[in-house]
Amino acid sequence: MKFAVLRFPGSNCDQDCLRTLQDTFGATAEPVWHKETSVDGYDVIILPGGFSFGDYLRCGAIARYSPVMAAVREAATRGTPVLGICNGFQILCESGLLPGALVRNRGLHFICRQVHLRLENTASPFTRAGQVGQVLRLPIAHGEGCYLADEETLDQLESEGRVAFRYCAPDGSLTPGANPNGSLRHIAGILNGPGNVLGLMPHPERACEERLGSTDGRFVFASLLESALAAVS
Amino acid sequence: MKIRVTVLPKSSVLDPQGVATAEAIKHLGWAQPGRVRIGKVIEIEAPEGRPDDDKLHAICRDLLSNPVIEDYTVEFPA
Amino acid sequence: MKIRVTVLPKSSVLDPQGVATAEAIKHLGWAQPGRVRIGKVIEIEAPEGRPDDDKLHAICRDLLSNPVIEDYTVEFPA
Amino acid sequence: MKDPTITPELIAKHGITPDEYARIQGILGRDPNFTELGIFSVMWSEHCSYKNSRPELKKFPTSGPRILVKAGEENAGVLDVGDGWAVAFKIESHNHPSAVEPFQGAATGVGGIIRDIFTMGARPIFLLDSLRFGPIEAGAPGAAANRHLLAGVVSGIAHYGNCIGLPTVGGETWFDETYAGNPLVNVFCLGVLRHDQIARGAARGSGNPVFYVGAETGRDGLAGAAFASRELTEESREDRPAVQVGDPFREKLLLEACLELLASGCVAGIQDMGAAGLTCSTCETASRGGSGIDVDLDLVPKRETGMTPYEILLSESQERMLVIVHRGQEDRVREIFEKWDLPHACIGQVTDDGLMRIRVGTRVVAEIPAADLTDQAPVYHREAAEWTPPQDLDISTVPMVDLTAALPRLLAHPTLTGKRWIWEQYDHMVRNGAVVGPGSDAAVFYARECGKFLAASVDGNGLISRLDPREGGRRCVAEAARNLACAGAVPLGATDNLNFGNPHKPEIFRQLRDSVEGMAEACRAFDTPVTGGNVSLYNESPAGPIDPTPVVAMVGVIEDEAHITRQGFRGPGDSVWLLGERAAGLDASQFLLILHGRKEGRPPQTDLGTEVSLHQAVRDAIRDGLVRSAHDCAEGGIAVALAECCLSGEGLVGVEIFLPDDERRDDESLFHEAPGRVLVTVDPADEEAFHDLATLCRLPVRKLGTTGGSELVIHLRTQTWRWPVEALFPAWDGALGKLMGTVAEPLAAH
Ligand SMILES: Nc1ncnc2c1ncn2[C@@H]1O[C@H](COP(=O)(O)OP(=O)(O)O)[C@@H](O)[C@H]1O
Ligand SMILES: [Mg+2]
Repeated sequence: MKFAVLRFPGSNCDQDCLRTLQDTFGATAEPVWHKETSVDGYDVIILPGGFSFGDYLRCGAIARYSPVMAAVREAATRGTPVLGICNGFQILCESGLLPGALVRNRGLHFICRQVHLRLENTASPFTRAGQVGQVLRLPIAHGEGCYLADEETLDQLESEGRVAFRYCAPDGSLTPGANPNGSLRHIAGILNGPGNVLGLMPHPERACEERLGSTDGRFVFASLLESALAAVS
Repeated sequence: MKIRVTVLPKSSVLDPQGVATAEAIKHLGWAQPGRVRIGKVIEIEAPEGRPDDDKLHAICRDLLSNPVIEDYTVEFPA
Repeated sequence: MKIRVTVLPKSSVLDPQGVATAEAIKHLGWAQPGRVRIGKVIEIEAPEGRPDDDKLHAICRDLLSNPVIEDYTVEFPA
Repeated sequence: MKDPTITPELIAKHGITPDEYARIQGILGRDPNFTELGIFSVMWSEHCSYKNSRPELKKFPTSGPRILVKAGEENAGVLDVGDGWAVAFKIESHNHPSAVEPFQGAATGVGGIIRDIFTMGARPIFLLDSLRFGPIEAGAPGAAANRHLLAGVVSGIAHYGNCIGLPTVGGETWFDETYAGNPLVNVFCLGVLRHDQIARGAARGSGNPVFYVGAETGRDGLAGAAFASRELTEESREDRPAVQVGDPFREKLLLEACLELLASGCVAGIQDMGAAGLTCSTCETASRGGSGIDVDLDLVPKRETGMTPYEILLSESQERMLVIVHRGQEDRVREIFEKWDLPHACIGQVTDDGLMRIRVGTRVVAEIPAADLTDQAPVYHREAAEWTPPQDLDISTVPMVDLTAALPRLLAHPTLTGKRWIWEQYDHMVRNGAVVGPGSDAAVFYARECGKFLAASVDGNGLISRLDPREGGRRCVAEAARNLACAGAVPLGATDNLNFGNPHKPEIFRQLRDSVEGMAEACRAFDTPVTGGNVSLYNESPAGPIDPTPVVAMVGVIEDEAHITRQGFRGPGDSVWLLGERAAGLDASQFLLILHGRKEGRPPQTDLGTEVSLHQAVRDAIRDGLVRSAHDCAEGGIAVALAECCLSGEGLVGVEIFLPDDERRDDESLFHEAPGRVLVTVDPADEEAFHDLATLCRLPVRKLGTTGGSELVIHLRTQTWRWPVEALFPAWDGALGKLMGTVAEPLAAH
């Protein structure tokens, strides 16, 4: 099984993703430059965090036009799992692969801290190794992570079970204080209709080693590896 | 010629920066700024003249603004 | 009434956003946007009318813009 | 356009003295033209030439078995960390630009120091920041302006560091009226490289092409170097063009391109264009290479039209590099620059005539012997005023205050309070290396490139330096070393930032001299050579000079990951020990300053011999697995240090402490700032072993109490003070955020 980690000018979590996949999971993972026009031969595509094109204009607004994104769109329609982390999530929203938008944090500041998340969906290839309602501890690091969408879209996401993660208190409750950026309905991560595209603001790749304070991010990559096995068998 | 595209958050979308700025304005001693909204202005020099309307609006809609959260207006200041 | 303050980087000052945006516009198929500059627009509702000019300009100069790197203009759209 | 004619006024405006002008005439054998005058003025500014401080800097220890590149040789020093790996690190100030435009001033400061590091061929991996501002508490004079500066500087550092993907894993932040109108913004960057990857900033090989790569040159930042070497007057607020706008995105591309380029073996020499831009980079590379350099300004990528040679040469546009390439490799080089979408041009070549020759097409606009321009720079031995040592504080003049109320007040004071509001704005986790991030004595970073655990801390104490510069110098070095020891690290080397007022004033020069001598003495004691640093003089506002503020950043290694130690209590049931017990008065303490508004007294003197064995003892205890947590007793004394231990761990932990009777007043016993003290927690099962080890090192050591419960309890003689940790926490953790509210994002920033 082979992971592609896209590399846009300004990506800065690409190395962290590659190292985590290779060192922690012994998986095959390769960087793919944004000027590439194909992602054939990759089983999972990751859009890493960072500041693609400096996040100028709007986060992800310029990256969505990189040549590689056409190939990503195709792969997504073919059912290939596509994971957008932080800036990757923003790019997926800008390019319409996921609904809604990510805007300036309610508190106006960039925030880097560990937060608690409630896992809401375990049907996807990214989350199958977890349990619904499970509370996870993952870091966030963003200035534009406030998820917005119109009521209809939100209701649809809920009714179709496409909300994957919500910001919550350590006990799993959705207290206002547990929402770090003002995201509507505490949304931290969502899936597309078919469930093979996930975007989330928190950084699972930063929570895969004891020494970094949490290993709760592992299950995302573990799920993907599991899914792949399930797919071949 | 010059093209000026103004991009503002949809009125349905709350604008925390605008709220904070309204507060700051009050601190500076003007009690009634009312609602303040903050957007972007993009000034394009367009030395060779502007592209046809479809292209121009495509650029505004797909690149310069995000229809989910923003509206844009185009002006051609002298 | 409505007050619109437009804040743009001084022309001698580097505008990285503008540069990146000009490039993106070219990728969208318009070859000659020329120089693109990106600034802020602040729309103030001012339901009770505007403050006197000194106060208004103090607000623009000290809060809404940074005279070191930006210029501002004030308009009163209908 | 026509150049202005050289008049005494014009010469003076360039900050060049008549003697210096005569020296210039001597070097050229003629009068300089306007462009050449500009070149000399920036190259001979304090910022580039260190003309006022060089004799002092020579006092630092700069050599040692681990030194691969010495201080001053290149853009940054390089230290061996073993297994063929090395670190390059340096600290830089951007005080004056930040005073005028906090967001961009701080941001470009970060950009500059990062370039210094990757110019050495190193991959930058983390940052530290050391900040000083005027008071921000409600009601304090100028609080609003100071908050604006703090907000702007922090978001500027965040903007640049976060975007380029470098974690800011530690720092320090102080607030005092002395910095009102003249904030200090010092940023440290560290990078890793293999010994064989060290790059040089020398123009070698006559005929080798000289490439310009990076941002186009504009009029921004014009003559910033000269700017940084002048006092801040009301006018310099009008000094508009001296502020530059940074582009972290461009720098990220430049960084990746340069490292790829250096790996390709095409590079003969490389130099960033920092202060004095094109001027400094061309003449320094030529001078280092013992060669000449010939550059055509027509070929320089420009952002604006109609720029004069003077403007092009003195522009400080950011994110630019000068690269000297081996002849024949031009295409390979262009290929790499194009991959990274970077503007670039071959603007000239290395020559063998020792001249820095600047042309516009075929017209020569400046021709100066490169070596003379750098080596013949004037050196001043300034006059130092006599020093009258401060009086010991007469404690009877200090009214007793309610100490139960005093501790929360100290913990909520901006200088002593938790700095989460600041460091949460920094992406301190990117690169997956911050094993100990902000919030402990020293940061510990896992450098995956070389599998090393690097520890770093940055410290300075303007109050102590004001009262006793020599002790202030010793103190900041000792504290940095102590912070490293508490993390379990062995210090390897240091970099310093000297923030002072106008050295022409004998009083200020004395502060500079004594501070350097104190720092040098301490660096020798800890065997930590100074690998480089930065001098920022003329830090004066209309209100006068700042308190002398030398800052030192120290770097160390932890051989075994298991030895990484934090400051917070780990849980109930551990016994608390004080290593290096010592009594002192409230002289030069934050207690005296914050609660009584007095900058007074004779600071307790650092005993370097004791410090060295203290640090060794802490490390040995850690290596023997005896230590659960370790925290340095610094600003705020033992009471504040204990509170920090209760509040900065995984969860809140109480403690009951029995302080020895030191025959001092209660406020002295709780809040004096005698150096050389470390709070250590030990598993009761290990107490004997720990005690033996400490006595073996001939260190005063005493058990103070046990962790546990929901309160911080301190008994002294018949007195007992109790503070519920639940109540202390918000005061310490939330104070800064409360003060800053949400006005924190200056609109101009985005
Ligand atoms: N400007 C800053 N940026 C990042 N971290 C900071 C900053 N200021 C303070 N910190 C962090 O807050 C903690 C306390 O700082 P300080 O009081 O200087 O510690 P110490 O007194 O032990 O040196 C340290 O971990 C330091 O890294
Ligand atoms: Mg400190």
